[in-house]
Amino acid sequence: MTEPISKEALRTDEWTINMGPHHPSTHGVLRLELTTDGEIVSKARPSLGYLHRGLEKIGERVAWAQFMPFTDRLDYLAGMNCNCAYAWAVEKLAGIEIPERAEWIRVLVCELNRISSHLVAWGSFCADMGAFTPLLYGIREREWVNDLFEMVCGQRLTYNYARIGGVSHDLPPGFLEKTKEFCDYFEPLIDEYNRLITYNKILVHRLKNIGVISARDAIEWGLSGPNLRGSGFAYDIRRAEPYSVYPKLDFNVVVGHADRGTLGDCFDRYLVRIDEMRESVKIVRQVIDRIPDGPVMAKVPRVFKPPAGECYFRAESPRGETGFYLISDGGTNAYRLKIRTGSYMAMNIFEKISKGVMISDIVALIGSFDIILPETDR
Amino acid sequence: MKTLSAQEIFEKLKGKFGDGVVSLQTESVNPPFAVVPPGSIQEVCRFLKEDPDLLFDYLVCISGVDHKDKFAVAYHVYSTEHRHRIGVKAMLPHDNPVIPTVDVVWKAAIYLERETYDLMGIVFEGSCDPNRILLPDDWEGHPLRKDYIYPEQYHGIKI
Amino acid sequence: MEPVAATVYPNYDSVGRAILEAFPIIDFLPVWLVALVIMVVVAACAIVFILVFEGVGSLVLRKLAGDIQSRVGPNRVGPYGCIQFLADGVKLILKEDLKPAACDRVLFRLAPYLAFVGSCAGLVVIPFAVGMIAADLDIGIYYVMAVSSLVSIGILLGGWASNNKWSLVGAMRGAAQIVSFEIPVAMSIIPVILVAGSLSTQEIVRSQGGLFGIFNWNLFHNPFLFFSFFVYLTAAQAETCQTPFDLPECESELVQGFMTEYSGIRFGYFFLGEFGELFVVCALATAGYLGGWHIPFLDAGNLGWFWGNLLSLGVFLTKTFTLVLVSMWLRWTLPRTRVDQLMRMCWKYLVPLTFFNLLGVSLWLLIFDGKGIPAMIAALFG
Amino acid sequence: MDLSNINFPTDLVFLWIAAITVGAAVLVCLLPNIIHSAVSLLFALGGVAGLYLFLSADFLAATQMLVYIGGIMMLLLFAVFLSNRIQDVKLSNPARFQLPAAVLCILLFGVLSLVAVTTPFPVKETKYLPTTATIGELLMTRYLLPFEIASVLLLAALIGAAMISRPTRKNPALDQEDGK
Repeated sequence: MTEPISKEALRTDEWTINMGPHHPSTHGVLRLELTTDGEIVSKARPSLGYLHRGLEKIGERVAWAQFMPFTDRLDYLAGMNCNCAYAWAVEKLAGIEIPERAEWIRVLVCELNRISSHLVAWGSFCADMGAFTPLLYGIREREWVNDLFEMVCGQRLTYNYARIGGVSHDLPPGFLEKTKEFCDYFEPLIDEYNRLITYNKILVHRLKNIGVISARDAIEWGLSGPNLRGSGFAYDIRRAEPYSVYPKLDFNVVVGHADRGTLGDCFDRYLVRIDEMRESVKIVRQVIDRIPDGPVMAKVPRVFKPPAGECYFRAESPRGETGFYLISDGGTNAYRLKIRTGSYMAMNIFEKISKGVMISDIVALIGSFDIILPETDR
Repeated sequence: MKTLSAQEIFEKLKGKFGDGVVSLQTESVNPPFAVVPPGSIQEVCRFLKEDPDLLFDYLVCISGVDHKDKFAVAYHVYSTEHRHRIGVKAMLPHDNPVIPTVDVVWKAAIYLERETYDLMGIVFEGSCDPNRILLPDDWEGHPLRKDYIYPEQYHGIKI
Repeated sequence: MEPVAATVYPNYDSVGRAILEAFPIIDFLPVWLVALVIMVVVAACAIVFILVFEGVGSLVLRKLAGDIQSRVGPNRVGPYGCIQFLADGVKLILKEDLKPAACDRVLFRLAPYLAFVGSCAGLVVIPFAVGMIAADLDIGIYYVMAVSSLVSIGILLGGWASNNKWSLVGAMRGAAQIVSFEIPVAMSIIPVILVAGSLSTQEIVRSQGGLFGIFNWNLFHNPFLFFSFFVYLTAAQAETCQTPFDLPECESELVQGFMTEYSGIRFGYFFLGEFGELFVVCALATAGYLGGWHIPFLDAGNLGWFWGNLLSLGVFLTKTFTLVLVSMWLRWTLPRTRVDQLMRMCWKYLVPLTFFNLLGVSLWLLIFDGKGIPAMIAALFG
Repeated sequence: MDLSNINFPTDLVFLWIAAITVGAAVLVCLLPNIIHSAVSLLFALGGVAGLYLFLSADFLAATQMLVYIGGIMMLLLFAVFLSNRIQDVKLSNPARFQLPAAVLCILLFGVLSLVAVTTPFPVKETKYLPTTATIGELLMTRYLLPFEIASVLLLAALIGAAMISRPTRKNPALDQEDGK
């Protein structure tokens, strides 16, 4: 047979399948319009906005300090990071110096929250891949972090802990010891996770060579955080544009290194999160050792009016760069408050890399980007 | 790696475009903005990205600002190579806010521009995906404008 | 119509006659009625057994999941949650039986029954104990293969009739998967048939009795059979759609696959069918490889009717439930394969392996005159 | 039909199965929905398996189940799903050329009835004996050549079908994995 049957004769119709907004593994109310040829996806177009609450508009209506609780709702798995990023941004805008101890406390809670956020990301990613048990392991460890946060601010999910000019409360007595205990307990567990699931053959085969993003593409499409570092590009705002006390701390920027498949595939993004948890534990230990005494709140007037001006501040959140572009006209509330988030930019590249994968891989892609819908929709 | 200050970057822009860039805005602004006319935004951005001394390869954010009498579009760009950053700003008239797209320069602009169009109503001419993103396709108005009037209902649903 | 070979081929006529002779008091009843009553009673026993198995099994599944995932599991209904399954059953029965407006009503109702019947009909030839088998069919294992093909039809129709694209994707996956994995399952049980020289399940179990305890099991007969057992377990795990091969219903991709639109008792039928199939494949593995109801170093046939049956039943169920537990253990440990990887595994690895195994077993039987390794070792030492 | 001749339970079961078979076969032709026709065919084939049992051909009955229901029916359903608009539940099965078909059917029915009535069937006492061993022996001895030829034919068909339907891979990542 020289000529096989022409492709035209075996042409198949394409399907349009609606994935979400109510789907078990879209991590919230993400909706994807899939165009598939059987199981092979020819196009996956994200349809966002099911969780759009107009946070930017709210930011223009409420006083500067009143916006703090809304930042908790920006990324509910990493409320501390968003809290602190907003506080840093406003302080940069108003030129406020905050006490040394407050900076260290912020870094401490941010890194703890990075651990808990990566735990959920890791667990739910494994659950998407069909292994349900790691999710509950992740939740189990996250409970410990939540207990710590409950000690420090009385909340377990929406912390509202940072203040413009510092943090709301000093660390309670015994907190640092508890945190150290957590570090001692948690660090060996990361190896246990690796033994349990990371190098499981099925998982590796599900993730390697899927959703490959080159470092060049990742920068071009504006990816940030672990998604960008998964492509092997060592770019971490904590190092590239240092803020707070990060320059004084010793930690490595974790990058993907093509452990099993191609550089920049889902497995690399997965591993970056696992290894970042180690680095965060390292930072937490350093903070425990070196945190200075002193006040935790700067003098900030009750009616806070930053001078007119504009400021763009970027912080490294678990899901990438959280940027606040603040414009003040000298009033009690922001003239314009723009939030740039990592998950939103991850959705940008989704349509590009989801061409030609299978329906199962779509789930892997969503999981590997670790998107969270309040952050994309704001 | 050679980090340039905002002033140096602005000088380079000035040298390339002459009157094509208007001014450098540094007063109480972080990072400083190079203000350019809307028409030349594509060329300026392409130069920023491709010039070997600048290499602004990372588009951080696009924000639309409603200044009541006019709109501003602010582009924050960053160079992962040289680790310097700058803002580019274009002012648009309030009655007809149209600006050429920069998604031909950075792909990251696609979603950022869609969002700016959706919430602020600034039209990016030549965009590869000029649709709304966060709001429904048939939503009326652009909520982040200062003169936005809140609708009473949407398809018979009370808001 | 005389029962010619009643010993080889149990016939309800003959059983009915035997009972009539044993209890002449019911002499006024016709033979066929007695036989019919026996059939109904046996069928009812099988259904009740599978219901209880499903109930307790689901409870064990959830308790095991709790243990593995370092949480408690169901603990509200009854002490330690031990009658949770009754509550679940009541809930399934009482729940509204939703039908999508645009579904195909006839097939939507028919599909769960097909799946349920297909998986539970296999119980007929499961040799529960030395004298406990619903029908010792001469074509035993072949019969299981035949009726289990109904399951794939049920899944395919159920998924299609729901008029939901996720269901349809799940149904197509399920049908393709079950049809494909029937081949390695069948091919890896054939070595057992070769050794026993019969398709009858009871005969296969009997062929594993003897003096060496567990070394009479087909599992230790020769290396090929040992390997074949694990191929069978893997393929059976896939044929019954258990994790890591639960692609037809994987909740993280296809919502609930072909069952997405089912609720209430119709969902219950699919669920029952799944558990029934799990039991049947594990029971076949026990009967084929693990010596079935044989009590090590004890001849169940000599123990008398009551004790022989009771003990051998216990042994058989213990072995089978151990395999079921292994299946559940895998379910809570492993991630899920992708559909193309699954098919590749079936056609590129498992099928050739089973053929190779079949060849190996045949040659072994030819060369060593049907003797297994334990028998040869025993012969060496007299 | 003379009801007094009926051997009560056995013949009743036979009639029941025969009725299912014939009824389902009729429904295959009459149902408007092609999937419904296919499901009727399922019951018709299952009924035939039951009839085999009455002929004391247990192995054949199981084979009928395995091959026709597990294999052919499955293929048929797949073919219908894949060749029609699969999302559409209301697949129609239009009847055409009804008159010529009716004439043909009546003729065929007449011929078959004539054959059935006039053929002198040898009446034998049914013996419920296992057939598996006999079939196996015959396949391995007397009918070995036809058996092998059929196997080769099926293998060729299998490979051919796989060749024709093999799609060009769209995802290079999958190809790479395949190559390993």
